Amino acid sequence: MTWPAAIQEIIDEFQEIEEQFERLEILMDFSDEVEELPIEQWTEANLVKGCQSIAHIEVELVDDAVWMKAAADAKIVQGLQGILSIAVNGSSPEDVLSLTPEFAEEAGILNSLTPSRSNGFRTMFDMVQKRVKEGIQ
Amino acid sequence: MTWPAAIQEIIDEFQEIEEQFERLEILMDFSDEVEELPIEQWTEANLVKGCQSIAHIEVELVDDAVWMKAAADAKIVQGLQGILSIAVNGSSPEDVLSLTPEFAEEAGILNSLTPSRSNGFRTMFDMVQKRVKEGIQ
Amino acid sequence: MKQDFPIFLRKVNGNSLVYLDNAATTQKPACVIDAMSHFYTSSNANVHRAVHTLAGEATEGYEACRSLLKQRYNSTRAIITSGTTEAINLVARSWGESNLNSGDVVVLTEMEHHSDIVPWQMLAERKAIELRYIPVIDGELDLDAFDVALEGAKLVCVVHTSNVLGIRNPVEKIIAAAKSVGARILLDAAQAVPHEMIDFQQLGADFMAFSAHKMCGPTGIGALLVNDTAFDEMEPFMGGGDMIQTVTLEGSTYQTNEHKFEAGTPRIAEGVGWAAALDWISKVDLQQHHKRLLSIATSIKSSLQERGMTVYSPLGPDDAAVVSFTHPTIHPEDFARLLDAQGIAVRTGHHCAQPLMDKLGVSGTIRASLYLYNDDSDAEVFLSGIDRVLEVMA
Amino acid sequence: MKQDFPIFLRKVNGNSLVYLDNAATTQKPACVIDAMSHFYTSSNANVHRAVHTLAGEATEGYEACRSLLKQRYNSTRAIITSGTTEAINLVARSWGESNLNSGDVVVLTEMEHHSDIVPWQMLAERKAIELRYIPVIDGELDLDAFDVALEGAKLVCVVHTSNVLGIRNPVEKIIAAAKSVGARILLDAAQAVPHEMIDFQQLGADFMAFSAHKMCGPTGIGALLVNDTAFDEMEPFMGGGDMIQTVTLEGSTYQTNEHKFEAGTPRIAEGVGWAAALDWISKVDLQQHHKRLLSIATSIKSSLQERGMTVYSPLGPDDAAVVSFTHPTIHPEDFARLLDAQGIAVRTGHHCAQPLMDKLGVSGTIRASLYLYNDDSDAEVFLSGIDRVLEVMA
Ligand SMILES: Cc1ncc(COP(=O)(O)O)c(C=O)c1O
Ligand SMILES: Cc1ncc(COP(=O)(O)O)c(C=O)c1O
Repeated sequence: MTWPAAIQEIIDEFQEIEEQFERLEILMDFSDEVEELPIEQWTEANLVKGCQSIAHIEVELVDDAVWMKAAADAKIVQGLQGILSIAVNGSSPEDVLSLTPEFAEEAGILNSLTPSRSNGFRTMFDMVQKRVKEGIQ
Repeated sequence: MTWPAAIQEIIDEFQEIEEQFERLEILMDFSDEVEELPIEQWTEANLVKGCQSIAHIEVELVDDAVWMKAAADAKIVQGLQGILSIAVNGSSPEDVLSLTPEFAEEAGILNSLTPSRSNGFRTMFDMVQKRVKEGIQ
Repeated sequence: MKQDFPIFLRKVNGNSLVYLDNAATTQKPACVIDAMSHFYTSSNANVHRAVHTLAGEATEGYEACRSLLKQRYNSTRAIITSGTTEAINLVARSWGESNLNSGDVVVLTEMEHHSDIVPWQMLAERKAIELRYIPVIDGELDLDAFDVALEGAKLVCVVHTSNVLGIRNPVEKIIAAAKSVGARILLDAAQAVPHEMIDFQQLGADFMAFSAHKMCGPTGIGALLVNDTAFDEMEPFMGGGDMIQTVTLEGSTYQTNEHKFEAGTPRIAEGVGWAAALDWISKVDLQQHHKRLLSIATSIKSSLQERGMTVYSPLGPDDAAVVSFTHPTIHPEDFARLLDAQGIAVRTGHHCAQPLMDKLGVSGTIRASLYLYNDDSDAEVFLSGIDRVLEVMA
Repeated sequence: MKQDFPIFLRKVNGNSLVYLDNAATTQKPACVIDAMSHFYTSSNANVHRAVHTLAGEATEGYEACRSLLKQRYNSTRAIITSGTTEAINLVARSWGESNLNSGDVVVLTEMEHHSDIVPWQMLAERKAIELRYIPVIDGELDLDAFDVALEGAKLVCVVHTSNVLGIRNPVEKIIAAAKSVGARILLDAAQAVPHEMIDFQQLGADFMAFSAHKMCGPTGIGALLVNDTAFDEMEPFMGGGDMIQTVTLEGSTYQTNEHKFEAGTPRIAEGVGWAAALDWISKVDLQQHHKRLLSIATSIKSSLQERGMTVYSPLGPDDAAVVSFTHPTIHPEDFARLLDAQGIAVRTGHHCAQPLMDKLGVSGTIRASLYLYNDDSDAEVFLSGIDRVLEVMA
């Protein structure tokens, strides 16, 4: 599968790392990539359900490009949000809707975070796509 | 373990037989040994509980000797009653109380009737001993 | 197919096992047994709300069972229970308790398993609802009586396929009729899912209960499928861990998905085992086996009749391969024990359906019930086993 | 002891597994896993009311579990359930529903697991009973408040050993006090039976609930011990097969022994597995292991405190080896994931005890809970794992 360049870079970065602990360290570094969702905008609607930490995700369309804002109290969750931001920010809604969460698997991010597979990254990924879909309708 | 002669004979008879089907045939032959409990005397109290077939057992003391009467609609259960009759009839209450149901195991009767181990022969054996105990008190 | 099932390597009383007690429970293929062992030796952990690797694997293993159930039976909801019985009790407590009121009518049939009678009798006592039983006439539900009984009914509970007689009831008609009066409908599918594919949404029932152990899965687990409307009408049944959202001393709020009805540590290894069974059975052509087994059962039936026995199973084209019979003089227990002595497992008794027994006018029957791994040779051994019994007893 | 547990052969994220999530569920020794596989490959059948060999073996295997439970815990009654949660719900429905009335008082504690809170909240809604919670002060139950709360109490429900803090409550005193006012008493012994021997009759509680999976047994099975007096006060809970004596269309009569509360096909393979676990654990000196594990836990506690963490577990001499802690800045989820990356399994969250969390003033903790197979080397790996996390995060 071919991915957009930004995503491919992330995949490459993770694939180079052997040790899971180091992978999580890198993942947490991605938390810097998150544009923070101010606490006033945390709502029930943008809460990431089923997550152990408190996490929120909001998506906007700016000039027809997707922009994601997010926040999470756990740094690893914030790191996942950072990667998601890189994957979607600035893309057209169509491009975002054509994405699949598999890239995280390919990068070894999902595998390494098995427990959250069903309710962590995927949940957030699905939320973003759902929001985008609502936004373009 | 040494058993009363009548019981030892039964053990020997069963041990000679290899095939389970034949063992059951012999077992059914013992149904003749039962002194029948007339239907008017079938009560809730002498009903053998947990049995698939309808079976009753009553115990009397005649001249200080134990006498058992019984009835069952299934022939195999009646056969078990027959063996039990041989084991107890005419014995003193003390002798009956000193018996254990293991002889049926030694004979291969219990083993062969595993499903009823907990609720067939043992139940009837226990009933007899209980009745005898009550009778001598 | 027998080679998939390790139990057939064992001898019973010196004979190869001929297992004809499948309506009680089925045997398990090696892949199911191995899946559970493998779970315990490599992924065992408690599920949900944990972030370590084993817990994640356990959660996925357990939830995979739910996904497979939803997929296979085309249902939006699959609540995991300990079996059919708990699933029906769940409906009685979660739905019945809060949606039925004094004087409301629940329609049952005389063909029900005790598990689909007693919960309703207990509910009737608590809520003073009225129970109406559709009579069985010549082995068939009296559909005319059903139409009458439907008057004012709020719920209809029907066994899809009878465990005693193998009869597959006309559930499509029954559902249509129940729906036309606005009644909810519960299918006891314990004997149905092992034998035929069911599209739950298309069939249109509101609830459908079944057990894993009757379809090559493990003991201790079953499911209740529920459609979205009925699901929203259900109140929690058991309280505890995993089914709550928040707990304070003042009160609690509940999960909104199936977990709401799965209090406490779930049947994790059992879920993994059932998932393996669902996977295994998805590769089996149930329809083809149904035809094959029904034809074996039919020939067993005529052989038994030739030998003077009464056979109660009609064995119509959609019925399951279950042959319930009695002998005019030989006691079922003697019969079954003499068969067991030859390695043949059948069941005797009332089969948890005493009202049906009363209707048939017997206290019990001998039941030979067939499943996927049974074949012609089993029928042959069974019949020659019967002959040996008759030789000795008749 | 680790060699008895095949799971320790596996690697987690490239590291040997250090399993410290035992309060959630324990690992299973090979003999337990094998017993279940063996059952499925050689004796699998449905139990009760059948006369064939497999059914007999299955019945004996299942009933052996009950016998072992009665014997080990010195109880005249052992009802088999799907776990602690179902056991407590059983008490609420079978005993509570018919013995408690509007205005009656049930005493709970703030330390209870959700499974011993929610069923009572649900019952309180149905029956308008009053719930009183004994406060926890500095990790201990406030016994003075308990004496006050007892006024008019009909039932007292107490967690014997806390799953969050490992605290072993003074159940002897609590039982004596409850008895003195004539209240029945239920012990949630989910975390107790894994750690200490309990003589149920001598202890004098009326009900005691626990799960197999927390004491090296399989998932999907647990038990409720009941004394004879309380047993006679219980009405049936779920209806269905196996719990009845007779069923007619007009009504049913029930079994008089434990089967009365075990509707439907029971957890057969699970019973066989639990019996193997009970057998295995009967050879273990729990008291000696308790001392050993508590001393490991105590040294873990001081190491954590030295590193600036808050530890909530008092670890008194009778407490279980459970260390619940938080770090001032690192989120529990990050902490747990970074430990998991090193093969170390701990649990984070509210541990199904939100009221206790509220009391502790935290939304969750990280919990390391030890069991028989844990040893000093696990503690070492755990602490160096912690150090690595701190290096990166603090
Ligand atoms: C103290 C306590 N009570 C009750 C439970 C519930 O046990 P289960 O989930 O096995 O029903 C647990 C375990 O989660 C527990 O630790
Ligand atoms: C038709 C039917 N309904 C319900 C049940 C009860 O299933 P379980 O015992 O698995 O709960 C059975 C099986 O015994 C059955 O055959």
